[in-house]
Amino acid sequence: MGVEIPFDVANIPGPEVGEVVAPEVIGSFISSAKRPLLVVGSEILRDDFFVETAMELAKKGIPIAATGHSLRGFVEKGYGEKVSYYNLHELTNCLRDPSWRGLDGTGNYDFVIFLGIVYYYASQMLSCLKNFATDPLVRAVSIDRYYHPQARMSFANVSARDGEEEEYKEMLLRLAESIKR
Amino acid sequence: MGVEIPFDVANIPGPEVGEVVAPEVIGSFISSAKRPLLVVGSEILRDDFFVETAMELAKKGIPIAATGHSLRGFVEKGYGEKVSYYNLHELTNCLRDPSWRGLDGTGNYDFVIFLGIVYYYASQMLSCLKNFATDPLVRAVSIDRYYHPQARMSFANVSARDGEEEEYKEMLLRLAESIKR
Amino acid sequence: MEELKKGGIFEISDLKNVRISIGEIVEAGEKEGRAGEGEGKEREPMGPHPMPRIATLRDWDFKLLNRYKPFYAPLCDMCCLCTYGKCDLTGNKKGACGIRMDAQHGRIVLLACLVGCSAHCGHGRHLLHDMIKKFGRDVPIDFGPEVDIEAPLTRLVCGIKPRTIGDYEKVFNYIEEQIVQLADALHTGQEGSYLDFESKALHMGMLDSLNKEAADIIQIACYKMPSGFTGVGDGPDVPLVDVGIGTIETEKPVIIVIGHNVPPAADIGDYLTEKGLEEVVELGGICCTSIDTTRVYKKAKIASALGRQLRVLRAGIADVVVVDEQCIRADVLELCQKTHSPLIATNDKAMHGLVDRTDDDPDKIVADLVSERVPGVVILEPDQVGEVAVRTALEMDRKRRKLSFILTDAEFKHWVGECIQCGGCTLACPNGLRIGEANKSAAALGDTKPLADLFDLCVGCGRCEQVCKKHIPIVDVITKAAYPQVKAEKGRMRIGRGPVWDSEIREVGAPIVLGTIPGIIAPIGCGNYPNGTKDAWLIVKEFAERNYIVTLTGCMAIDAALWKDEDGKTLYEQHHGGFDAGGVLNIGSCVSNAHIHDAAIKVASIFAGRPLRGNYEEIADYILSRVGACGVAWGAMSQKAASIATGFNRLGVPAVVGPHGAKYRRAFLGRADRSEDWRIIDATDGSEVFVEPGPQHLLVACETVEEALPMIAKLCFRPSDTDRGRSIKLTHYIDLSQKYLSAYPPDWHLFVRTASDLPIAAKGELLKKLEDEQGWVVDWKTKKIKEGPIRGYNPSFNPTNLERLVRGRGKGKK
Amino acid sequence: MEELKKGGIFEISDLKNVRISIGEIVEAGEKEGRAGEGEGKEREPMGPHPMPRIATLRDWDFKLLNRYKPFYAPLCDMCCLCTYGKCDLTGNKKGACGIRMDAQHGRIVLLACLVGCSAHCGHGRHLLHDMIKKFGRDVPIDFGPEVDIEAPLTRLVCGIKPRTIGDYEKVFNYIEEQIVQLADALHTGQEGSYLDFESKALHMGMLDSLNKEAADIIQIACYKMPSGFTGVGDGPDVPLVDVGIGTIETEKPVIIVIGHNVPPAADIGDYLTEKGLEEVVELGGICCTSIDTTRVYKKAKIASALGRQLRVLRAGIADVVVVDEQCIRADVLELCQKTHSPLIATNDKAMHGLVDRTDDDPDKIVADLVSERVPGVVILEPDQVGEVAVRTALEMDRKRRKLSFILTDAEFKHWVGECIQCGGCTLACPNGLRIGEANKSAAALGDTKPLADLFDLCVGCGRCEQVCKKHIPIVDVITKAAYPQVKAEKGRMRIGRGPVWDSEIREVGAPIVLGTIPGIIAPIGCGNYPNGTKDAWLIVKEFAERNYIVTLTGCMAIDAALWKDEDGKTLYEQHHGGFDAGGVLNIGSCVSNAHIHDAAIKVASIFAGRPLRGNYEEIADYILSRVGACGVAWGAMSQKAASIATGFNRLGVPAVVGPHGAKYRRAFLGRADRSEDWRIIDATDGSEVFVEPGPQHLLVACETVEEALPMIAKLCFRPSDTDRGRSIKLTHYIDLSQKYLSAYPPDWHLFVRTASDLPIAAKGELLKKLEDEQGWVVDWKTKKIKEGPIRGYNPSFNPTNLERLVRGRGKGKK
Repeated sequence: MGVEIPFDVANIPGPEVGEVVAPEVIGSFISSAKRPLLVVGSEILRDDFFVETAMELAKKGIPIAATGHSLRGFVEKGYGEKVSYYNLHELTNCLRDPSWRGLDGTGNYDFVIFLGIVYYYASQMLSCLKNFATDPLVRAVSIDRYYHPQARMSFANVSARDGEEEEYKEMLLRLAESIKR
Repeated sequence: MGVEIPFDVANIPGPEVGEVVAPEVIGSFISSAKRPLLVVGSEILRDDFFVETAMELAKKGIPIAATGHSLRGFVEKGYGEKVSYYNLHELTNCLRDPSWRGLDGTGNYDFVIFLGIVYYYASQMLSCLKNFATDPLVRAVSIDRYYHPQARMSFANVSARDGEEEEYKEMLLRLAESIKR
Repeated sequence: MEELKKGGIFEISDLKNVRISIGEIVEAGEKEGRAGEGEGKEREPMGPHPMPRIATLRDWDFKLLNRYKPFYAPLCDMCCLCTYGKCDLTGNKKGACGIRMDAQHGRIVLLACLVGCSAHCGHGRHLLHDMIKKFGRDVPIDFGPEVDIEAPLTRLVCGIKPRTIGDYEKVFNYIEEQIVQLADALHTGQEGSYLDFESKALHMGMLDSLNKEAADIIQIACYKMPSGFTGVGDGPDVPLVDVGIGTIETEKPVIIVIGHNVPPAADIGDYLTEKGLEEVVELGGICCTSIDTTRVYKKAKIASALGRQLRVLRAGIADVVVVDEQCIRADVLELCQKTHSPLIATNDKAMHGLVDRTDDDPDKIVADLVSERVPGVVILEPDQVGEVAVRTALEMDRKRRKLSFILTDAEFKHWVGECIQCGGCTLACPNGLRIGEANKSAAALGDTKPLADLFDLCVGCGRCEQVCKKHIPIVDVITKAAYPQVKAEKGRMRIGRGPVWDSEIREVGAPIVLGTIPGIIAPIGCGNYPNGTKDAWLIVKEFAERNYIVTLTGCMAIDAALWKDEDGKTLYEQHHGGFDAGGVLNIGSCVSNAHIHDAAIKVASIFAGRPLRGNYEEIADYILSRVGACGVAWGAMSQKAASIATGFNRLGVPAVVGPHGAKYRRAFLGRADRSEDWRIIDATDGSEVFVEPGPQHLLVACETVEEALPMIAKLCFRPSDTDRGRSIKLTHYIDLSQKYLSAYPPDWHLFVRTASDLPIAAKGELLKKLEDEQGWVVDWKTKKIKEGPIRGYNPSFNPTNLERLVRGRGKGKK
Repeated sequence: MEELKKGGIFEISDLKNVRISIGEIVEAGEKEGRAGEGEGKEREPMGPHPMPRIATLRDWDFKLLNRYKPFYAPLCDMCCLCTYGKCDLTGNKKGACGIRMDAQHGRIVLLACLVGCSAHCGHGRHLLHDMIKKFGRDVPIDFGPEVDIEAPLTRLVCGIKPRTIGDYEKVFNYIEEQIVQLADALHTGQEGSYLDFESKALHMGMLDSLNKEAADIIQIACYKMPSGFTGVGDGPDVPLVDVGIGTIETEKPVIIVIGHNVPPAADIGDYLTEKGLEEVVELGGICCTSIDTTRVYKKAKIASALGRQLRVLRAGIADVVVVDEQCIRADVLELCQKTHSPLIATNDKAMHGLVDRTDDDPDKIVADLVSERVPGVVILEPDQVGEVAVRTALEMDRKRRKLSFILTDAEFKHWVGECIQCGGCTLACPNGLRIGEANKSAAALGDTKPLADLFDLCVGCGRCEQVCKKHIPIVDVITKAAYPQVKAEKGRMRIGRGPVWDSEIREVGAPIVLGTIPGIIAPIGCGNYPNGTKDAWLIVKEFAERNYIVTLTGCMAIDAALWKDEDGKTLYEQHHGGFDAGGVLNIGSCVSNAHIHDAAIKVASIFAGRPLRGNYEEIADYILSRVGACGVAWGAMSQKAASIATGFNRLGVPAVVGPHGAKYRRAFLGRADRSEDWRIIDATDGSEVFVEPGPQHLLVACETVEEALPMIAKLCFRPSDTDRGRSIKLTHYIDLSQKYLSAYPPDWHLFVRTASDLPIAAKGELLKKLEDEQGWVVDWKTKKIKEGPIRGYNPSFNPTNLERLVRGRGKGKK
């Protein structure tokens, strides 16, 4: 069990809850992942920084699936061609299927990073992956400013404190920096 | 949230789960409690030590409610007159009622200690107290060899390891020692 | 005996010492439909599946489930349904009974649908009892010249043409039996396969659609609600009504009715009319009871949808609150007590521990309520409610006139100052609203706008207050900050029109099936919107302006009425109310949304001439392949919404839900990348055809309204679209995607079969894209596509999923 | 018309062009009971509450709920029933809909009862359809000379005397309608009061009792199961049957039937009989279907109760497995595939994703099963099951003969050696069994006894295997260690006798009400025993030996039959089977336990002459105050157990459950220390009397069987006990307490009204204790109590909780 309160306080799924980890831990997992995937949601649109961070990660070779209407942010930055729009439900449904061919037609992913998705929707999709994407294992983690018990690993809540946004942005920068690919 | 696995692994009640504490912590709470009560169950009968420990606590002024068929253990030690038989359901039902007059007719309790009760039955009664005995607050804790998330405070699981019984007995001794009343 | 042979009415109830053995009791409604016994041209022979049982339509379900495979997202990893448990099923482990996570989730979905379906059935049956008691069994079901097929679902599922409301007794007998059979399957140790649980959920959904039709037909028939009569005020021309908290004239005595079952509210209306008090007493409502009240009492108003119930009650505007059943705040009694609003509970499903005073002397009841000796009473006889409610309201109004429950400025200041920004409210809020920040603005800067802005984002649940360490009445604080806008909340909507007219179907059947009316969009159901009620308005607006037909019911119909354009007009005022391109129809309350099913069914029946009676499978197959309809339950919250969506799905109608909808745990998602899932039969010759993914999903959640808009458009594609229809649908799909996602949809090419499917205005550009991005081969001279599409366009394509419908194959085969 | 006036049978179904308006259809069963229309002495006028609806008996419920206040122990602190949630209700907080933890738990209890009640209703209705199809509507309900009151609950609740099975259609119509009304109340936004949820749960429980009676009566009538005929083999003298895994002759082809609905198994029995294969093929069963199979087919055996289902399947003894509905392992298909046992699913509630082959050619089905082209099939027509099952078993037996599924010695050694004592299995085990330690003994010391000892403690759920990191087949390991004892598990039980005879009631009515037969103990229901099945045996033994009447049904009836005394005799062999002091009765399957209600009702009706028809409240009041009956559901596990217990409770019968029962979340506990709760009326003069707490609880859990035994005895006290009866009850209460708790019960004095209430043998000692410990005043000369008791003993005390029953007050008043 984790030691953090879920961002949605009643979001206690059961015995297995995600670990709260430092950005660098996720960074090192991404570094060693065979096929990582970054899934972004509409909340990234609240600040250019998040779109840019996602682009930063993409430059390290992590493909981006843009869910919700997040695509708009990338298009505005002239990066629309490099990301793929997916509905999150559709995408998660594909991720749980080992035979899915992925965004590039070469196969499914082993490490999935959620960023900027409405909390409870993200939580449900993380739950699906935790419970059903186990053979082979798809590790799904959250790098949002929320604690996500349904993720394998998650940042702690940084949303309820003063100066949250700055702190959170710094965490994302640390994450990006720690990825060696 | 706690950091220990419930003894019954799926026994995850929700956002509020009991803290895992050292025996001395519970000891100090008992020491400062206005009206503590020790509730023992049938599992104490598996070793004289537990009956004796309960008697030890009783001598420090903590009344004993003997549930299940635990009374038998006290009777065998000639201590039957000093403890009160109660069915655990009945007792918990009384404990949640602020107007209950207690074993001695002088009132309800503020700190209730569970020992030697079948895990899941104890857990349910702890849940009742956690959820409904809140005004005034009745703190219910477990000093069993199980982690009880439904308790306010609980020992960790000591049951699954080698030498468990000895370790557990030592914890009870430390508890008894730490009580100053 | 002679007399008998001649026919006529023959009363035998007086005879004694006679035993008549009746081989079978043949009632009027049933007899005429018996195969081969047709009495006229409109009599249909019975179809293959009248009153289907659990296994009857399982083959159809499995077809749907094979293409739209259930997708599960557990909200809880444990099962706690028996005392073997709790069991940890994380990672699809088995529990003590042997069930795995996937089947357990099928079971939970069935449970949700059970509760939802039972709510409508319980309501409908209850209504039927009350109406038979009041009006007799023989109230005719006659909806006027415009509605010949009065009960499409009843005919389709049961094979019955109901003549009078009494005929619905056997319909409810059938539904109740089936519900219990399905509930049985929830017991520990039944199904082990999620597919069978889902087939049962689909069966439950179908029963629910039937429930709703039954309930609405009964109330339309008895209360003469709008239907198919061509006078003014019916059908497309139903009158407008006031909507919004601001429309309630609080200086008058105010009665607020809440729930779904209209007879008590109708009795209040009758009493007011009878006593000439229509201008004296204000009758407003919340949720579906309010919509239905406007269908029976002209002066009724709609205070709000579900999402504002807590705030309406807290505001204390009600001098009396009357609740019936469903969607009532569970703490309604506590809330009413705080504002000295007596509560009258009128339904045995929600009695709130109050004393049953049915048949008691109204004088005594009123006296007890007005003196507040009791906080409320139960009155289970609807016709006893009106007098008590009105008289109590009149007296309470005098007592309560000096009371105010809106925070004073000083109180407001105090409370916002108390906030320590601990964030507890945010963690408790279903939408994670940053209340603390807003409090801070108000307290530190005197800027109340952030708080006021929360008013519409808030879904009105009150969980924030449960955790506030400072006991701040957060809901009241927000209401206070937003009070000017709350008072100004004055919308307009059409009253529920009920059935779509057969004549309308005759007009639009072809354009719908051909695709030239690009779709029927049905925003329905609850109101826990992810981003405020304005989303509801936007959805309606986008599609109505694009000449889709927009049919609303329930809370979403109410919420969409709150918003206005620059000219101060609501969508109901801007758009016509006919079932035709660009129409914005309030069909009615939740139970009325059966008429949306009915419209789709009538397209198959009236336009395409498919037989109706006991022929669910064929009609559903028709709708799935040809009727571009899409439900939208943007705030879907309750168990009813789960069963409603599932009922639409079995009939072949997809639905889009908001992000909270992911918490229903199950979606039905198609996979565009698996061509094998999109094999369909051409009934013309029995050949197999691989088609484009239309509709791609049966149930899918979108994160934001911006994402939902193109998704809804996408789910209107059907294999049967003509090229002209397809080009229109494609136009809107691409346009909505560009407008809200700033890009072409990645899959638009999947829906292109031929160059003439392309929107004419952009044909060249699109052909170029197909060539460049998809590698299709284009003959630029003829502007034709030579290679690329999944299939070519075949105007005579006759799509079906049912082998037996191939021409020349046995119709009788299962 | 002349003909009609003369009476007689008159067939009108052939007439055409005739419309007969029938004022009301009066069926045979209904007519004779109409008030004032009695045709003979046995015809009762209709009571006040025929076919009660939700609110009808609410006053009675509130009386019970006021004394036995609902006690809630949440198993989960959250609500996840709608997508507003999850909501955290910890500490009785309110959720988004306004519901608090207590009401939410009332709701969860109602949900459990709904599922349980629906299981029985779904089963009963299904059975009725099949029986009408096979035998027609007119199968008479005639249970012979010993059972005149054939359907006490049907008469009591519905006011109907059923003449034929067809009469049950209207009973199920009633039940189904009510179930759906109650399910409606589960929807978000209905009740806010836990009391109203509990009243609804009690209503559900009552409906469930009626369901069970209906189902058992239908099957008794159709299959001519034992009832009230006085030939050999009926009633008290029903034959004995083999019980236990060890009794199945595995060298023969073996068919194992599992579930609750007997027609498919009956058809197998018929087929075996018809083909003369009774000695060739072994027909064994698990759970209630097995009990009911022994009631229709003499050679059937009972392999096990629910708790051993996984182990029987794993052992692979079945050449064919036939499942119907309820309490089937959800993974039955997976288990069957592993042991190459074809599966035949015979019920639409549990089809396990298999293809429906109903009406298909048996040759083809058998061929597909035997070749294992399909792992199983669905056959929904019971009369098509026998042939397929038997022929498949015969063929599979040949194929499977060389297979064994018990671990070899080497495998066993390997697996116990794999164990790393991580303790994961213990944390996963519902009973926390120390499996690792036992493995260690086997691996390190070669001592397999600790593992073998786990066999009976294990409830057979298999959760341990789901978490074992070493993938040890723990269930198989334990079975292997215990194999000698498993093979030796050969018990005997009486086949289900069905109804208690009216003649028996006439004999024991007085002693039961007077208390001289100290009680009726009813061990019923599921088998997840906290400490092994031997507890079931001990409970029966203690009470049978003390001359209580012990009536068993379901799994507990089976498990109690596994154990023997030193002479090798089971309790069924040691004790007579009559409903009289010291009897040990197997009443039958779960649905048969309605006959235990019926026995209590018949005491009120036959012995006390209380009217039955539509008179539930009065009869329940009678039973609560006078009939010392107590249910025991020691292993209670399922939703059915929840509704069964709740049904007993509404009728005034308390129940004791094992410690797992605390996970049902709700208990009904009385408070002996609150004298105000024990106010009762003396119907003789209307005076109020404060009485001793009898029965003290309606639903309570005990931690151990040692605690349960005196508790059960205590719950047999009734205010109406005579002094002689009370002294007998007190004797056993004190004795059981001394035997198992080593002490006097702390509250025994509460039950003493007068010196003659005291057990004669210990009278002096007890008087002394009353004087010393309780401060009572004793007149030692007369050996009388002068001061102390709650009340004195009044032989003419006529206890009731119903004001209207006071002599001279209006009977008609509600």
